[in-house]
Amino acid sequence: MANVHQFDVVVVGAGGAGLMAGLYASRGAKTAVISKLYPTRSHTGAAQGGISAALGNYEEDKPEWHTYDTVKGSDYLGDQDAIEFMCSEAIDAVLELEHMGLPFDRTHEGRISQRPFGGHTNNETGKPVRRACHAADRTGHMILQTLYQQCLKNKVNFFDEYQVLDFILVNGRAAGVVAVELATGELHTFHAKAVIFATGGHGRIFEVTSNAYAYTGDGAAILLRRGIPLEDMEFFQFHPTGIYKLGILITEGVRGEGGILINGQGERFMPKYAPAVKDLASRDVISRAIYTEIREGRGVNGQNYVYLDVRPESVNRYAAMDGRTNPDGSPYTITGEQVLAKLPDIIDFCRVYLGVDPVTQMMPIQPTAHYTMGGIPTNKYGEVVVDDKDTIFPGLYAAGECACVSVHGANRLGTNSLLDLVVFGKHAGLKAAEYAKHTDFEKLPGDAESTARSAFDALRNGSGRENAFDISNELKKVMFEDVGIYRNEKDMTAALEKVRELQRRFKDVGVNDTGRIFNTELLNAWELGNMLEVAETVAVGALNRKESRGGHSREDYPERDDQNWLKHSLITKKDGRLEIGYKPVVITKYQPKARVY
Amino acid sequence: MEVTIKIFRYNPEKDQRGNYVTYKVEAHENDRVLDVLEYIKGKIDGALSFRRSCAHGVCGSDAMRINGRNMLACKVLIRDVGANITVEPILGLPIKKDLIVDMEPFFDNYKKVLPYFINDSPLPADGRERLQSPEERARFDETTKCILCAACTTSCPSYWANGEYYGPAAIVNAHRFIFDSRDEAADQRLQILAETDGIARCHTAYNCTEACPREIKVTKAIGEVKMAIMTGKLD
Amino acid sequence: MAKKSRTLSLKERGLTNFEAIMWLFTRLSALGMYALILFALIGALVMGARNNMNFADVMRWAFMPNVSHVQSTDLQSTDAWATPLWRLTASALLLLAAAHGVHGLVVIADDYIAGARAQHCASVEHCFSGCDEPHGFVAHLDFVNLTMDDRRWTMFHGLSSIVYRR
Amino acid sequence: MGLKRDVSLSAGLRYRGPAAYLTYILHRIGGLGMGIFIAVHILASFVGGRFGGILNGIYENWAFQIFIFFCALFHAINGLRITILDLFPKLLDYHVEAIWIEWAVFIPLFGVSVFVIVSTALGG
Ligand SMILES: Cc1cc2nc3c(=O)[nH]c(=O)nc-3n(C[C@H](O)[C@H](O)[C@H](O)COP(=O)(O)OP(=O)(O)OC[C@H]3O[C@@H](n4cnc5c(N)ncnc54)[C@H](O)[C@@H]3O)c2cc1C
Ligand code: HEM
Ligand code: SF4
Ligand code: F3S
Ligand code: FES
Repeated sequence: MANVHQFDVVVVGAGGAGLMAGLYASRGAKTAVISKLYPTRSHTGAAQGGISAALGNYEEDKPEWHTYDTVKGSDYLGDQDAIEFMCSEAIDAVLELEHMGLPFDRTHEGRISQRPFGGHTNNETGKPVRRACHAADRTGHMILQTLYQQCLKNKVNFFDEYQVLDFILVNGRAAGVVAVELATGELHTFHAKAVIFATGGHGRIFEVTSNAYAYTGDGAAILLRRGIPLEDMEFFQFHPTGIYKLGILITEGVRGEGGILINGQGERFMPKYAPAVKDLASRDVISRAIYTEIREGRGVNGQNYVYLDVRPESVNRYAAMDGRTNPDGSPYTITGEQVLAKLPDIIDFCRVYLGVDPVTQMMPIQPTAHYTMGGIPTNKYGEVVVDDKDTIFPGLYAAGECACVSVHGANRLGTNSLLDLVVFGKHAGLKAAEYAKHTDFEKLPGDAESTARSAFDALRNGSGRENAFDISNELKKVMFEDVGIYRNEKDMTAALEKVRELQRRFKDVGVNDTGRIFNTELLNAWELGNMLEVAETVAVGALNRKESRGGHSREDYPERDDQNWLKHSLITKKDGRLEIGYKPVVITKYQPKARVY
Repeated sequence: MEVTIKIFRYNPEKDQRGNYVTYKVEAHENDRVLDVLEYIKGKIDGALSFRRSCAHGVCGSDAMRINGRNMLACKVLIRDVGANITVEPILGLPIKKDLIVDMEPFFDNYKKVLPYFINDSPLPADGRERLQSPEERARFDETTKCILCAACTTSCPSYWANGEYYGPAAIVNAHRFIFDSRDEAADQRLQILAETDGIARCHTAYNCTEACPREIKVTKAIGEVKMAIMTGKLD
Repeated sequence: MAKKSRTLSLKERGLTNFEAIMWLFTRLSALGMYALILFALIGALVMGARNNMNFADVMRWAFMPNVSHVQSTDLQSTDAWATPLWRLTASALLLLAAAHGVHGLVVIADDYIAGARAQHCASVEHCFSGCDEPHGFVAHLDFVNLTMDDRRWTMFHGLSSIVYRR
Repeated sequence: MGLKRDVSLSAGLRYRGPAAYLTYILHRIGGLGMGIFIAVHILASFVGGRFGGILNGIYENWAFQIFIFFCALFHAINGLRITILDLFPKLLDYHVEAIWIEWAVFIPLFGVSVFVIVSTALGG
């Protein structure tokens, strides 16, 4: 064991959540941030639309409204204590980002500019409210850059391009992680008192996705193997507007700026599904609406897509019809230049990948797998909790998309994820540092690296009868088609069977590259193992939950069933089999009621 | 359509030097070059190594030389480059394996220009945001787009000649702070950039601007920094 | 949002660095040379060069308003060119061009020649000491600057030695 | 392990840069050409004698005159473009146009000069 490093706190992942945790942990403890990508390559950088906080820079807004919207958006599955906590911390969190230098767009008074986003409303009028603080359409990029810059300024220790393979636990407490250094292929053991997971989501298990190649669910899979449960894995968000076939995201900000959805017959169809907020309904509602249009034959040219229209003349026409106004009461209008200024990256994506200019043409879009609501169960301080009684696992923390606090419940509202990263990343960092201060290192087991090494050896020595690329594609296809936006017993049973078959076939995958240096083939194969593991939990969870709620819609159980299913599911792996348990939802102020937009 | 793609290969554990291997694959004209590389890696030679993550041009992982020019493999389609493609690693950084280069020298240069917000004055009394007008914000908008992909720096003849040159990416990131009305360390950054390995090494070759996948006017940003050093004016 | 219109002093903005100053000097000397060349060209034409010289010689005069250049053409008298005004113009142009050119060569040398490993070969003096007044003077000027900094000094040694790529 | 940072001149020259990259290369060649040859020329005049005569012979040669005139003219015109764009970075938005203008000025001027030099050489 040549490569052993000792840190009080080890953060796995350097996206928004990991950097925030690293920044705060390093103030109180010796901290390392380990990431399989250079920090600035993390997927937080892809986030476009904004980060929510009831700053009220344009119009009246309150954290309570934000809380209610989030609870409603979550289809009442979110834990209300955590949601309230997040929404009340939101204002300070966003201001703190500003103080760190984040270049938000500005109002004429010089304050942070805000835009409307799906599901965020003025609770009194029910009209959309401007709550999403934005930096053009690259808010996530600016958050990621700003946090990385602050980490450099504060001399946080980074281990870039180290991929974590295993979590070490001793006597039921965290003791560190094992990682492989990509550049040399060597294993390193990070001995730690506290470990924070912030590894992001697992959208790559679906065929059409807005997620990065790196989104393979490493953190969730590693902990699942180590006996930690995963919460609400059946809930996955499909974003309504991804670029047709490619899945690249077209931010909801487009609709925030007045864009509308048009079906193959040239009609605006959202008023049918959400009469009050129309194109700004919550994501699950719109994704289902689009799918319904397509299934009923109203896709464009009979294909699987509809149009998103942000051409100024359309925007202005429909804005006038809806009676939308500017804060000063004048009618809302937009020009081509304004579209360009507010959505430069979106325009660029459309031009590059579609050859379409959104200022003069409509964009072909289709729902795309977007966000992992479920994940590693934590409380509102980022501490991992392992059962229905919220028992804390000492020294283990999680934050960001890989965690399930749960503030997003069955469906996340746009802009709430970036907020989640910043708020819970910070608290996880603080808690971990505090914990480390009062704890001693557990003694490392002699064979800390053995599990990771044998996983690698198995892949290196696999028979090679199966090809990882094929398995991966088959997995993505079956997950997208049968465990996607609409789900039913029959298809999901078949899909689960397929996933398990792929897991068996995976045992015969062999890696050709025998080298150590940047053996990306080996690492990708290992990631595929994680995806298969995580996909199974998603399918099992979805098959088990016999109701429709938020992002989980079952054709055979189209109604929400609070009587039986107002509870979180917890999936645990025991002796290679998944077991399902449950945990109550925390309800404080808002009793569940029908969710209409 | 059939695409002929010639890729620079180098296996540090076997080869003394790099060589080129040609592959013929089926691809659609709307496929990204990255898709073709993924396909080759998946089906033909798993050892082919390159970096990638977001697959839509926002993470900066996959800058490489495609048909002799720096681009992001995920942001260029087959229809843009044609059916005969040459893919090589970016120039001017040590090559680790195939298309993977050592990014450390690049990030080291980036870190030299104090690429972080510095303002030690007290926060506004109400604890709210530091005010900034939309115009002041627009002043440095362009350079906030940088994703640190290194396409610019590794296209710069001055950087090829001399790795000590901080390079356009570092200057772009300095620009982002120098012209931010809220930042207070413009003078420190200008002093660093006025050093021997700073702006004086830029000879307006323009390769950087052409290479930037984020369409940042890199040369212009450098020009503005140069004039800030020459005149001392920060607007 | 009070607009802080700041102007930084030379030191605050780092314009004390040799390379940064020379960057500006290169541009300003370029403009200076343009002015002088234009002046010399007009002067030559006014003095009737059109009648006495061919096109190439006019150009040569414009770029190098140096009496010796007139001598080598078949003019009857070079007196008109030997006034203090033209001597001054010639010297100024030579001065600018030499400083500009020498610095330019140093920049190129710095790019393509590694200083530290260069052989100890013909030094600056060998290259320039044989020249007539202005040359020697300018070369010396730049030379003084060069010797101020170790790195540039060794670089200059490399200039006339083997080409070595870093 | 790994290949060293190694950018040979030829690898650099093969980079497919924009129009300004070509002018950058030519500007260097021009500056270098002038710098070296003017130095040698002066040296030759000073040394004099047979050796100097040979060197000066090269200078009088019309082909060489075309080369050195190319260096001087291109360097001067391109240098003016660089100077203007450098001192007014706002104009860098128009750098493509600037290069077109530059060639539009350079080509006729250089063409006429080459014609004059060649015809003088042939005639005289
Ligand atoms: C296209 C797109 C647009 C979005 N827009 C918005 C928006 O407008 N508003 C909003 O609120 N949310 C948005 N989201 C969601 C939000 O961006 C993400 O949920 C969030 O950025 C996740 O951050 P994170 O810190 O959890 O993970 P990431 O930023 O993805 O970071 C994960 C980190 O973990 C590391 N890692 C992973 N596995 C390992 C391993 N095995 N070993 C070591 N390191 C590892 C990675 O290297 C990376 O550094 C968007 C998401 C997408 C995809
Ligand atoms: C009107 C005349 C001239 C103009 C406008 C001019 C302009 C310039 C400019 C602007 C540069 C800077 C290039 C850069 O750093 O990007 C430069 C560089 C240079 N000049 Fe000149 N110059 C002129 C005459 C000369 C003369 C007479 C010589 C030779 C004695 C010369 C030699 C050089 C050299 C060697 C360089 C360095 C080239 C490089 O860095 O690429 N120049 N010139
Ligand atoms: S300036 Fe452009 S090319 Fe350079 S690193 Fe940034 S994004 Fe890449
Ligand atoms: S390519 Fe290099 S020389 Fe300057 S304009 Fe760009 S940094
Ligand atoms: S993969 Fe992210 S920029 Fe290409």
